[in-house]
Amino acid sequence: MSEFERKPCVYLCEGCGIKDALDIDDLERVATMEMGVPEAKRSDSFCAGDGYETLKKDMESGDVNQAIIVGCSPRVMAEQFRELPGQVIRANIREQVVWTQPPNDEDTQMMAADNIRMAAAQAQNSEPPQAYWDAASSLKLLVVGGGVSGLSAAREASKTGCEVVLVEKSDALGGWAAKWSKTIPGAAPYTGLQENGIADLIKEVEEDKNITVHTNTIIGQTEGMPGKFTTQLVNGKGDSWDVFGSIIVATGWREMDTAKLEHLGYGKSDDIVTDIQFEQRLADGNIPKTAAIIINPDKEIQPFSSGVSTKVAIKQALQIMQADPDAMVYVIYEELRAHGTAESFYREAQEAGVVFQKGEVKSVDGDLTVTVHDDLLGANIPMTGLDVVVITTGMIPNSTNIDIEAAEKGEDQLKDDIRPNLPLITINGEEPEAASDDDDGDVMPGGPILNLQYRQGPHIPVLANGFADSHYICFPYETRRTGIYTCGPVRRPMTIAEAKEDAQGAVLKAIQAMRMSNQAEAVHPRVGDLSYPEFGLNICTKCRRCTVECPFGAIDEDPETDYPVLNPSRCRRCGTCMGACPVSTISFKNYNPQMVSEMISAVEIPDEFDEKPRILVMACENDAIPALDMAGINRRQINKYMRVIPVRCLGSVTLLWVKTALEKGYDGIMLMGCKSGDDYQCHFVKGSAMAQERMSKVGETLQSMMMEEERVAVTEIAISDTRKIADTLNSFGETIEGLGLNPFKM
Amino acid sequence: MTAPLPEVASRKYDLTFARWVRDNVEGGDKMNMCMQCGTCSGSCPIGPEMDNGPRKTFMMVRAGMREEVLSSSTLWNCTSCYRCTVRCPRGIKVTAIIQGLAQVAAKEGYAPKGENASFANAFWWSASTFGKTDERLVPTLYYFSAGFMEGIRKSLDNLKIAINMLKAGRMHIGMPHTIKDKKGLKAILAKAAEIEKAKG
Amino acid sequence: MVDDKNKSDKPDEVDEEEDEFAAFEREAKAAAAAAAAKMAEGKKAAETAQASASPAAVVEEDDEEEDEFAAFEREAREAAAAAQANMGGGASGSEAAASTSQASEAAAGEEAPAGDDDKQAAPVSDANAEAKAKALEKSEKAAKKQAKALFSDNVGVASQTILVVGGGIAGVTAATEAAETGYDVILLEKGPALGGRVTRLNRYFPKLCNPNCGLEINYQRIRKNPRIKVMTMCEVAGVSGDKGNYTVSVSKQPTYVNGMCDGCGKCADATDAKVPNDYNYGMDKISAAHLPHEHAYPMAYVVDPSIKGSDDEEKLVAACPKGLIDFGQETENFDLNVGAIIWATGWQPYDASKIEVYSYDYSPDIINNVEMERLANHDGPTGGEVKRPSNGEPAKKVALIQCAGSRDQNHLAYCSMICCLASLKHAAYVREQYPDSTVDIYYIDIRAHDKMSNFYERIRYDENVNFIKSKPGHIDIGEDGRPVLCGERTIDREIYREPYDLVVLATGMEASLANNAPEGVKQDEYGFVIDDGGQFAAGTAGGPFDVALSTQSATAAALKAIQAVRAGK
Amino acid sequence: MTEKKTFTYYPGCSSQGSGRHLDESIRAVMPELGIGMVDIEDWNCCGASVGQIGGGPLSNLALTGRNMAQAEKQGNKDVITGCAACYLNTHGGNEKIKADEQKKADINEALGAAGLSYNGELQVHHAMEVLVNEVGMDNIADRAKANPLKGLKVAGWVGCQTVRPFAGTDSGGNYDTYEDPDFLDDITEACGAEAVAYDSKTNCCGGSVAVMKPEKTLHLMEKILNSAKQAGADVISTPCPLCQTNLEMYQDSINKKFGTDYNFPVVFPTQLMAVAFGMEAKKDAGLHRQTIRAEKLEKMAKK
Repeated sequence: MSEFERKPCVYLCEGCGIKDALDIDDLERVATMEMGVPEAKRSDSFCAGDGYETLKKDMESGDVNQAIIVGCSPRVMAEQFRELPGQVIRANIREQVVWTQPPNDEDTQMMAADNIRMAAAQAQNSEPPQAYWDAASSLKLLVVGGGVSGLSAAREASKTGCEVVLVEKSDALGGWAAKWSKTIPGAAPYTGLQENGIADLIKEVEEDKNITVHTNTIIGQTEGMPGKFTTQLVNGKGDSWDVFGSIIVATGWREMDTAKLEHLGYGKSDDIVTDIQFEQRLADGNIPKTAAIIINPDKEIQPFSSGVSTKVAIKQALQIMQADPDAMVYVIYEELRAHGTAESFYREAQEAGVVFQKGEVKSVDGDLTVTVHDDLLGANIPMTGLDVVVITTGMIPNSTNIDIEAAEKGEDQLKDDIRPNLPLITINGEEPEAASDDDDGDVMPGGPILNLQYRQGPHIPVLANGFADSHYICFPYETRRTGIYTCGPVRRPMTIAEAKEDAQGAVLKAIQAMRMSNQAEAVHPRVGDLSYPEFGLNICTKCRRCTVECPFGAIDEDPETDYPVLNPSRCRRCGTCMGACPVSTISFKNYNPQMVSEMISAVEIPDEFDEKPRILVMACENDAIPALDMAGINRRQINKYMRVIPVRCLGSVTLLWVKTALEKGYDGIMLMGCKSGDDYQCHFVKGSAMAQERMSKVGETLQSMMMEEERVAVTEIAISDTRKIADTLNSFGETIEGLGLNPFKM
Repeated sequence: MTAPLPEVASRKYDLTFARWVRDNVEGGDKMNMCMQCGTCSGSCPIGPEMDNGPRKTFMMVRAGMREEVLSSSTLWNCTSCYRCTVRCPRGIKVTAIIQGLAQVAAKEGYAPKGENASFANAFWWSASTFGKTDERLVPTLYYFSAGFMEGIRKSLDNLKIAINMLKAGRMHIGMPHTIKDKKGLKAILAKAAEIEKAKG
Repeated sequence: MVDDKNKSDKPDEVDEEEDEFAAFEREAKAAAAAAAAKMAEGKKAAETAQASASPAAVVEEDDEEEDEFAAFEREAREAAAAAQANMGGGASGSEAAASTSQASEAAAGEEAPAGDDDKQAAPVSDANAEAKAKALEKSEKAAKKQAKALFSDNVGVASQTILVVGGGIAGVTAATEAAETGYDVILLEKGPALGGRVTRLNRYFPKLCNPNCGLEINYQRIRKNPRIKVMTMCEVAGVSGDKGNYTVSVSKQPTYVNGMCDGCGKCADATDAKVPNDYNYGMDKISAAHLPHEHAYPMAYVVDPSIKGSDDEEKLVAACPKGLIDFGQETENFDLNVGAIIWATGWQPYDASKIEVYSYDYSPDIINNVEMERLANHDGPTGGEVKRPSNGEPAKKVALIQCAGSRDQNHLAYCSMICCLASLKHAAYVREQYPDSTVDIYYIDIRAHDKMSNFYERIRYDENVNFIKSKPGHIDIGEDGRPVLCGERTIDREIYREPYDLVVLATGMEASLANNAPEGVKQDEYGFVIDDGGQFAAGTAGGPFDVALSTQSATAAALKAIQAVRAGK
Repeated sequence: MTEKKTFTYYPGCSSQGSGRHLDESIRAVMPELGIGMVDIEDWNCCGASVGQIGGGPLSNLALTGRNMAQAEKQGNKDVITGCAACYLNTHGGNEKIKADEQKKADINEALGAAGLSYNGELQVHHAMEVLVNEVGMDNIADRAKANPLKGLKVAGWVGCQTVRPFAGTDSGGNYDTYEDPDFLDDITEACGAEAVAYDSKTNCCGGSVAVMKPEKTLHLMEKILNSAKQAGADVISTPCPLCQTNLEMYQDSINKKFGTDYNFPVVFPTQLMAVAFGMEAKKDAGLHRQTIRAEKLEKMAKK
């Protein structure tokens, strides 16, 4: 039984032109008489001045613990209301009503009144969330991987006051970095071969009392959640268990399969070597008189031709020239990707006498004759008399541990979820077919790094070509396994300097995740949210929809009873599980099927003689709702029959709401979510994709109720569609008016 | 020219010629900075007349194509307008290199008859002998350098122009202007040539 | 009553002996749905069992004023439970309602969960159980001490506050990341609203998503976090002091809106004076009293200085319901004491008029890449249609010139890294709007690194986009007023003179602080900020980066700032 | 006009031939603007752009060395010249000698053969640079009050070699940018005439190649004339004697080849100034030297 005793009060804001467009007395009547809110107050502005003082006094005194503020959009003035104790519930009658509807108009008044009804219903069915625990079990950081990325991460975390355990599968720290004779410049003046510096970093880590190092150790398995990752450390001598707050995977990269370099002559001679092998020769001072370095362009052989290969080619060419100024070095490239300040490094090599040659390598023979189609001379040129041919190789991410065999489950986790070759834009509308046929790339070999005991599989999810990277541009450390961050070349090809900065970024996010889970608060994107899903197991049918569809693998299954088990600190509070549950038994304290059903039912549905249809719009609060606000800011007129309910994510929309609305007499329902598919923009990965799939089944149900399929529509609205959203709603309004009213209108 | 010109390279993309140009042609030290962007050839007012243009010439130097470079028409069409030099994103003195290569080509006998080299020689003859360029003798000598008949034809073409210039008093009648100390100039130039040869 | 036919399609990986079970299950759900369908308003339908709390009892009776609706609803639950009770194999009825304690704690299997795909392995007696329990108990004790070390403030420092200069994507990221890790942040922005350069971009590469989507999430984070203080119209004049104790002199320009504007827009209605719209780089006009743009945060109106002293001055003062408009506002100068400084001052497009060969000042149809982003944007001067600024006709034949200013000793010696990718976007904009259009990209190298090479492939797939390896020598203006590109195609050695409807110069990135840095900041030869232990660069203030690298460097800068204020002296 | 500064003047070979009217107008206007000029004693040819192909690099440099040696003897630190090619070689050579000890030694060794020497204290300036940096437009405008060239439309054709070779180097006097210079239009306006918008401002006429192979460069000169015609100019003003001569003498070959009817007068800015200063058409402005007479300008000039 919930002990929260609701003390709601309605605060009707009359400023910003509201009182010139609406009858405030009528609104007050709706809130108090109709919806049973004990008290209503009015002011020209509750965000400042004495209006704000009254609101503040009411809430600080405890008389009011649910302030229903009827006025502008929840996206405005939030800073003012965040300090108030208790719940603040906003009814948007400015951006979505007064700024998009004609003033002093019957339908405008009804829309505003309905927004208040919905807000009151929301208050009646919502209560402030409580933290699921008062402290995390562990605030220790696990770093997997002892190369430059892992070592930097461990040191940076220790410098920020964090205790670290560093696990390295081989018997020595340093990884690849320890093998380089010289390294690429990463800071101003962006020129000059750099010393390796890895030995000092290893020394720092070994002497740091905040860091415990385990070599020859891999992760047996990991279970639990941020703030409580219970992990088994396995090494030859004996396994041990430890509990961590968050995890950084810094497993770096492995060499590509050199068998794929045959067409560039690899294997035909000992002097046709990869850049890694050549590094050893440079370290031994074995300097060739003439050398060709081929920047390997092929996409099929390696995930992609990276900036790193170009910089490595420049470095090695420069090393030869500095050792012997009379040497002849040719760097052969198709696109010279020395981007950004690496241009200075490229110029340094040119100044030293390295010749850069744009062209496609046609063949490399055993006698080291490299035949290049030199684009700029427009001829095939056989280059002879070379002492060595170096081929740059790509970096294959260690998203899996190649030394252990593949796990049975979770194979689909290792397929890239972006089809990289799909043409980006549709031209005159028709769906472009993929540029190359192999849509689902082959699965990466090797076993799981962390062996996560997650229902959805043991691996960390990967993107195209196996890199365990964020899918987002503005949030480079976004991860589908909360509290588990990746850094270094496992994320994307990086030089040592870039990997060190990446380690700093990942450490910040790991410490931040520990702080959030310690306070039972959600991490990005719903930062600070205390609510979490609760499962009414009494009517749970164990259909496993929630455990399968959760984008973040937050819900496991109880091995004995099969019931869903939430790991709260993995959860991002998006509500996709709530939307998945066929019996709507999953709910959040302040966001649940019951609450939204009540909001839907609270709207006054005019009977069929009034000729006034009602359209329910459930819109994503991160993109569609701001777009609707901005349509209001631009004073674009919008269909007057729509009733808008913001949802955390379209994935949280449950079929129950659609059913409730149709039964209540709504004439049309529109769902507005973010773009789905390969270039998805949903902040919760697949919310809008889920909604589209679920709503696709509504069609048959509607037909079985003799209702037209077009009454329920799912559209994709980006935050920039501030023009398109008005047209979409208006044309949907016309479609509904064409279909006529809902036959079930009571 | 200081060091002697290397012979034709045994293999393509041998850098000996490129390194020679680097050390002996003015502006050559920066030639390897060329990133083949095409601004110079794209800006050249007389570009279409050139067989290779400066950009491709630099690439041919890198490729060790000595013969093709020194016998290319590019070297003789440069109007020395310096547009390529000022626009080169890499700060290479393109005009100086092309004219330097022309100098080498002339010295090594690659210069085609009846082309700029003949005009240059006539020009140099007048400058070194009279200390001044005679605007009448130099063009005439040049016209006849491609053969007597060609000389007559070209002179007739420009007859009208010559008459106009005479009328406007812009073509001197009589002996060519000379400097007073012709002997001194001759000595200086001889000494300079001698110093140059000594440098080998 | 909606029947649940649509429930028949189970999640695909459920195994085959499911049919009989599925039939029962559907029946049960139908019964439950039927009960739910008759729900009236009032009490919550089902008591929710606390997932992790003490075992929830079987649903108790509701309290006394349970009305007729609740009876129906209780009936529905019993029917569902009964239906499950006589199911084969599944848990028995009462057990169904039994609670599950934290399953993971008690019975995690030893090796990876075997068994069928969708059921976790049945718990085996776990030899590791006590090892795990001991580890857990040990870590819980340690966590209390660890929390103090990790989240406590270091006493020895004058100021724990972190100053972030610049409210673009890098500044906003650095501020939110540091604040969410528990540190007070002051975020200074020179303009009236956050968002900097990216809020004026139409799309991001490689996903072609809109930049405001990420900014909206960041603005939500700022709105919720009392540790972040945003100060707009503020610029840093100078910095003195050292790590842990900086004094920063700031000057705040007036917007003549004094106090908490709620964006009601009355002042805009009171004047029809127009000023060049800075948001669209002056390509169109906007009211003298305006929101910086539709997605402006903070959402507050600003009044253009040109109104001061004009005859509209009184009208505006009278129009504001809250009386906030005050033309007496002056520039304010004040000092801030902070522990660390993050420079997120970003970049500005290299001034295309300096590239005299490209005649930027001589034809309206020669624009730079940031102006192209505005042309293609729904909130831009043409509402999103890529048209020729000279006559408004669609731009069907477009040239994009790479390295306009970058990789050039006479202008910017470095490569600005984003222009190739931005131009690939611009090709996509034009091709999407006009199916019969052609786009020629003049380049030296297309530097699409790492996963951007997929983006490059996806554009190259369209044969109306031509990649011409050439850097044009100059641009003439043809007789018909169209810009004419002159240069040499380096691959086929052909000299071209090619007219175009629209020419976009992919001008490079110049550090904002390149020529007007406040003293006390360490910079490299190009004007990019260099870390010095207490002051750090975030984003393009530190070098030419794309957004992903800018936000990565901003997150790293947040950590370095935190380390600086923790370390104190 | 009180004398502000004295320069040693290097007239160059064209001053005695195709460029006489440039030399005459420079000698006329400079004193009027306070610039004293003393000819380099027994000056010799600078080698121009094709010269260096004839002789070796050092002997070519020796030509400039001798001029510098002579000028140094006469005391003035600054040398002035009006011709683009003379400026290119003399200024370029001078800077090379001053910058490279080895070259300076070789030059002095060669000069020794004629009892001369040069220790590199001179600075070479172009006439236009002097007008911009030393004199300044206001002084020209004041002086031009005598006879402002009202109603004369002038296309300012800077050409290429005058501003480009030393662009951006501080030794180049840095008096204007090299792609879009304004100094010529400023001089036109200072003289009271109207400078039309002219898009072939820095186009090349073909230079020495036009002299050797006119057929290769006629189309370049046609463009220059056509733009002037489009811009509605009465005359083209150019500071370079080779440009003036080329454009003037090839107009009928152009008309034959392109079927045009150009009869465009090409004058020097110093001639415009001479007329604007109210000086004599023949003696000072040398207007009679035009093979295509500038009637409109001549009407304005004092007889």
